[in-house]
Amino acid sequence: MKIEGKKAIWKDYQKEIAEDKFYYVRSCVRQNFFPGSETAFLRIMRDVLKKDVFENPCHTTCTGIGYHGDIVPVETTMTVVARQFALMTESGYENLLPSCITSFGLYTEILDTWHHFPEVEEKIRKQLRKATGREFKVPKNLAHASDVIYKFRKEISAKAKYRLINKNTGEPLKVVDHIGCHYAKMFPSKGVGGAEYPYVLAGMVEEWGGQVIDYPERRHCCGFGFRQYLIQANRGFSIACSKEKFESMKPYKPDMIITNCPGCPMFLDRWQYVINEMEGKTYGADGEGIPVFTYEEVAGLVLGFDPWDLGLQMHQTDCEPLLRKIGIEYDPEAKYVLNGVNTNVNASTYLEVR
Amino acid sequence: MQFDPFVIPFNIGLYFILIYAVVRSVIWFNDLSRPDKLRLQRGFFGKTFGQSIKEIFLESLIHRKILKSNPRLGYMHMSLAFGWFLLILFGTIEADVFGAHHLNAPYKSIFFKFFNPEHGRAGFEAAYSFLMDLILAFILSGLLLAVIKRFSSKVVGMKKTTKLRVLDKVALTSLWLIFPSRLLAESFTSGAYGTGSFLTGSLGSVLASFLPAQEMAYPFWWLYSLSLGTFFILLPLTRYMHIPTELFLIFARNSGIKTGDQPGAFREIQIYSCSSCGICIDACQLNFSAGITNIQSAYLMKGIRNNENVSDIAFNCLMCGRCDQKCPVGIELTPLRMLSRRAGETVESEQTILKKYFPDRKSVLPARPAADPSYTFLKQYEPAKTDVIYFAGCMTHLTPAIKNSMVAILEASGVRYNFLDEMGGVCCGRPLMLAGQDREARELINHNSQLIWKSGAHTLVTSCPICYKVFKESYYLDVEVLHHSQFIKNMIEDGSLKLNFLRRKVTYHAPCELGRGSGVYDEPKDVLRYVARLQETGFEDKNSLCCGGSLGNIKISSRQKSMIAHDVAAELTKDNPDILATSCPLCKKTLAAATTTKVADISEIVADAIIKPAIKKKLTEPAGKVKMQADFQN
Amino acid sequence: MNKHVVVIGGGVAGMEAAGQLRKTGFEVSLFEKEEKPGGHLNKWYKLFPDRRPSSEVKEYLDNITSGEGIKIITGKTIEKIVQNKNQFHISDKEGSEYTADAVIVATGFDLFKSARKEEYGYGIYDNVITSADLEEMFRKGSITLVNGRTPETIGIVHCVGSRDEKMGNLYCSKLCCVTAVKQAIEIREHLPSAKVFCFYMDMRMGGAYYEELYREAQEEWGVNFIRGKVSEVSESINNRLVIKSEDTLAGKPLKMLVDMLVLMAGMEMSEEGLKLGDSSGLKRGDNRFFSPADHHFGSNKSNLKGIYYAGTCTMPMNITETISHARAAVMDVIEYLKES
Amino acid sequence: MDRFGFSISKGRQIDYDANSRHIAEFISEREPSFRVCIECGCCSATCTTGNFTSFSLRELQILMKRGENEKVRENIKKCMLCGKCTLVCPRGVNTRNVVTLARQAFQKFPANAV
Repeated sequence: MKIEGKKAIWKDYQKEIAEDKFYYVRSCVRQNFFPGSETAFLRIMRDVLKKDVFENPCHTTCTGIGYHGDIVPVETTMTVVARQFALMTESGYENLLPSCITSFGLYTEILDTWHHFPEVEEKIRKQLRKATGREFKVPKNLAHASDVIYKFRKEISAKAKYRLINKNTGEPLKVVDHIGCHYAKMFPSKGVGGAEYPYVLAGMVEEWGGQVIDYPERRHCCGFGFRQYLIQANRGFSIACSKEKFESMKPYKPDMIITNCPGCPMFLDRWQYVINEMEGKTYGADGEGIPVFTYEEVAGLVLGFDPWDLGLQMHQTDCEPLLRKIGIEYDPEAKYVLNGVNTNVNASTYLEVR
Repeated sequence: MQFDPFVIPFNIGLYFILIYAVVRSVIWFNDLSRPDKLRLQRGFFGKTFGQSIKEIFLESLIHRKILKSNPRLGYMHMSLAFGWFLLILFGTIEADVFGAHHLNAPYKSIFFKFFNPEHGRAGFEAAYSFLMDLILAFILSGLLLAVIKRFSSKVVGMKKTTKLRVLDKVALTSLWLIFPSRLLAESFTSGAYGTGSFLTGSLGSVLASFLPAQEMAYPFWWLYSLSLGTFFILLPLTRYMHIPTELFLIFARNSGIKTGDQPGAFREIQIYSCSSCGICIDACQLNFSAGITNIQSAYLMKGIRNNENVSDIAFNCLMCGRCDQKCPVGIELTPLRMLSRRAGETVESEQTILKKYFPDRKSVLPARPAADPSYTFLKQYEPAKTDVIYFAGCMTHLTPAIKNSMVAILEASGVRYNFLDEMGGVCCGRPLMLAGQDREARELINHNSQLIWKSGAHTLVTSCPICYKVFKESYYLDVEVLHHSQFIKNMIEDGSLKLNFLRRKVTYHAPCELGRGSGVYDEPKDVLRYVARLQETGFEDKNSLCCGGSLGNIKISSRQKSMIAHDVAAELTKDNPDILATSCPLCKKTLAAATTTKVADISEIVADAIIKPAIKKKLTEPAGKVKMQADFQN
Repeated sequence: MNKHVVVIGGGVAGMEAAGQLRKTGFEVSLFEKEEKPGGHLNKWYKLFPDRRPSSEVKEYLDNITSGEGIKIITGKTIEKIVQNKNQFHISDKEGSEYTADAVIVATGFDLFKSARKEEYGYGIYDNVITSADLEEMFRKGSITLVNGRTPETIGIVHCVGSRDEKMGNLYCSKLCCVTAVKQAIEIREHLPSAKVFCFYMDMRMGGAYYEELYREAQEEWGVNFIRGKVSEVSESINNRLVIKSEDTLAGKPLKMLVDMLVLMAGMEMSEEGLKLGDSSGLKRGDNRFFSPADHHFGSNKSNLKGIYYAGTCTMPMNITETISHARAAVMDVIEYLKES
Repeated sequence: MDRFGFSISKGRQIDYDANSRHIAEFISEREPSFRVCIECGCCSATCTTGNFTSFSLRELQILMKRGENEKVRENIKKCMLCGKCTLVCPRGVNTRNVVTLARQAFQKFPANAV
């Protein structure tokens, strides 16, 4: 592997990311999957980086799941998205910052469609006007939340309390970066580093002391795939995808996985447990699972946020061995304590993949 | 002098081979199926006995068939076989007449000169000696040819000669030594006693002039006896086993025993009857057109005798049957090859000496393992009731001209017919049989048979000789099976089909499966003579060639097939015919690719010759414009 | 005085044109951007379909272009042609000017830059090389991996940068298929135990004896052909290449490990040709090659009278076609100079 | 599995390195013309068996070459050996021998042997 070659490609795929004044739109599913992540993102942006991030409570789904699940027609989707743009315009913001990769991909796709087919945009404007009476301006800048963290990775690094380094050996942690399919596979030029060798997460990992590993099935989908997971009969395909990735990364003995998509951490995390139940297989070193994180969680960890504030207790694949590896101080007893009450009823026995 | 130790090797050999021949014959007889046993008994004690004796005399001794096809090779075989026979016959008479006793032990006549050295000085005795010398000279002349043949086969007019094994070489050497050592032994004895005729006497006196003849004679008598003994003892392990076996074969064949489709004693008898004369090699088109020189029937027979894995040899054959026609011993070579194909891959194994003398009869051809049915996907249906079924065959579907011609002929003949495989049918099963897969073939045969039964037809016409052969031989049908050439001939003869005479020169290529395979030679030629000028090619009937495209061979490459086809096409178009006619879709396709002369199936030529009934003109013919439109549509 | 013709580009087309022009008695100047003429021929080891050494063709071209009447000017990149009545003023990168009565443009082709097909990882994965790199190995006489070992399994990808809408090249480069087959055979000659797999979209064996070579590769050299373009390459933990393609004829996706992957880079309009054409007003087609005045009977004529094309600056061609095309250009020049 | 209502799907991907090509090698050694197939499909188009089933010699040949033998094992017996494919093959592949050898090979190497 020649790193110079990758660097040459990364140089070709740089995108413009706004500096400040972000209009943040949340993901539908992330708040259920890993509710700590978006909170952590806002905390980092507002408290650590001192950025203006605005949220509009009228924001709804972008219909991405319905659109990719072949349920919502494209014109409907465009009109819903046009309403999101209108909300941003009304709020006085121009830099759209979606939390969700699918939303990001969908916005990019719609903006590109309108760019090539202005008559479609006109039609959608008309429809939106008819339905809601709203007007909108197209965003001046569209960046995914991970793009912004990537942009400020050095600032985060400067304020970091921990680094992605094995405390005992001093070696950098081996990190698998997994990029959501809708991030750059549809529009490679809109992703940091392009589609083949994305740099958005790799850049963070490198900056924060870790070592990214490049394994054969790096490009493979996590298996969420909307129709694959949402229909129970298809779930075998979903889990097979994740398994393919785990089999491929296993020889590299990864310490952790970092992701930037709502679905990926969910499935890479939960399917490890299911595969273990079905086949008794684990993929981490020492027979443990490989902990899976969102980039916000990783950023929060290196900044020294409390793991339980980040919501790491919501992970099915146990994170605590990794926390110990990095040397993060945390209170194991406080894992399931919320407002002084232990909420852990009867779960932990099988929630860990060991 | 009544006895000398040197006769012991001869005696051992002689009695061994006699006992062995009896034992082996008994085994063979026992192994014959019950009907075959009865046949042989009837044949042996019945009126075919004389015929068998005649054939033994003509073929085993005189070698008439070889003489006919290759006089020099025939002379070689005749001199050795017939000469030796005469030597024994006249030797026995000599011992009986001139010896001390009548009815002597065999060695007395074989070594007569040793025991009666003074014999032959004058008169009748001298004349008899002259006769014996003449016979010996006759044999030695053949022997000389045989020795030369080993080193240069062209002398006896053969292109190829079979290769030998070690045991064959030892046996051959001992055979070669027999007559020269007799010559020398007799010559020395004659030299010492001043007897002997023009050969032994003259040679004897020359030798005696500078050698101690008395002392020299004895070792050569030993050599003579040893050669004979060795030859007799090794005989069952070598190709010379054909000498005694052929006698058995002639009786068995004349009794009506056939190879059949199961391995048995008759198969073994035939295999041991092959003398490796090599005539099949010369007849084989794979040899002279495609340069394949190691798969001919002589090699197959030898491979089986030596217990080798012969599957590659067995499958590399066009199954054209030319060698069957030429084999001087009359071995059913193609049916024997089919038996080897049915066996699939045989296992090569080392044999003990005992096994070599008495081969394991049961494990020679293991049955193919049983398997589930292969063609369960075939569904029966109800074909339309009809009088005549036309079954074009798979290959005919690749030569639509034949198919269309046959439809035209059937229409013109006015018979009620059903084109059974118009939309593509099930294979007849013959190709599977040719690949040794009879069980699978039977599935297809059953399927097709049911359809034919259900149609209620009384006649089945096919365009493909491959189909024709299997319909004839392996289907149990209550219908008359006709190749289309036969059908056309019938239709012409009963006046159903009216044909023009086409002024074309035509040569005819007889397809193997139809001609040699099924014996249909005349009908296609009769039909051709009816519509065109048929020229002879020099490769008529049994001597016809194979086009090279045969389904019988699954081993040769398309290049080799085309080499054969080009040679054949060149031979058959030598006299520049207008059309090279054949009566097989496969032959047509193969030959058409190998020549610029038009190649056509008989059906095509006949279809061209059909006299179309005059179209009655309608009185109210439409006006010109409408007519033009009609023409345009045509 | 003799008429003076300038030939731009000292590859096969340029050298052949120059040689033929000299024969007819013109003064010829041949400009070559590299230090020596020969173009791509210098980089190739053996030629398809008969695997004759490329040096033999080079030798022929050197012979016809040496001696009186031809001036070979190397190391000069011509940037602009300006017509002034019957005179052409030609200027190079450094600003030097030359004049001519007629011009033959033979700027040739560039090999497609394989790094642009990012998914193949050329320049990233150690043992992903191009057809040109492989020729270099043939010249050196050893096919080795970066770590010095000998490859056992070698994949060859056809159509890299050709027939590829994403790369902006809709055309077929025509020679890559036969080059792949030739190189597959040469690999097997060098490494008799190596296994070679060609991943193709279509086998376009249109030239004389190309199809025969393809058959030879299958029959005698046991080269495996898989119909399906490689879509993804990654490196395995032990430094082998994991390639993914669909075996479209088996109707299944296929994954395979190879030690080396050879990319059959296609042909593109040369960068120098692009610059020269745009600055001189020479028309180009959608495929970016020079667009001849007529595809059937004017394949050497440009849109400017007195400027003619020879060789692969108009479309992908093999050497035989290039030489014929160059000779035809000379015919056009003769006719033009006779008229003027 | 009941607990989840689904199981992990098996991939359709040909894992070339994991597959064994012993059947194809057996055929190729004995019938070299097996190698020159260009998958034109003439054999399948004219096939007598193909008229009744989805049997495709073209497909079976390539599956053997990739080591995907199980489908071939089930299907190769459906061939009637009629020889039309041999006649139409533009590359001169001796298809009848390919089928015969394949049947032989499948008999020789049972399903579980590698």
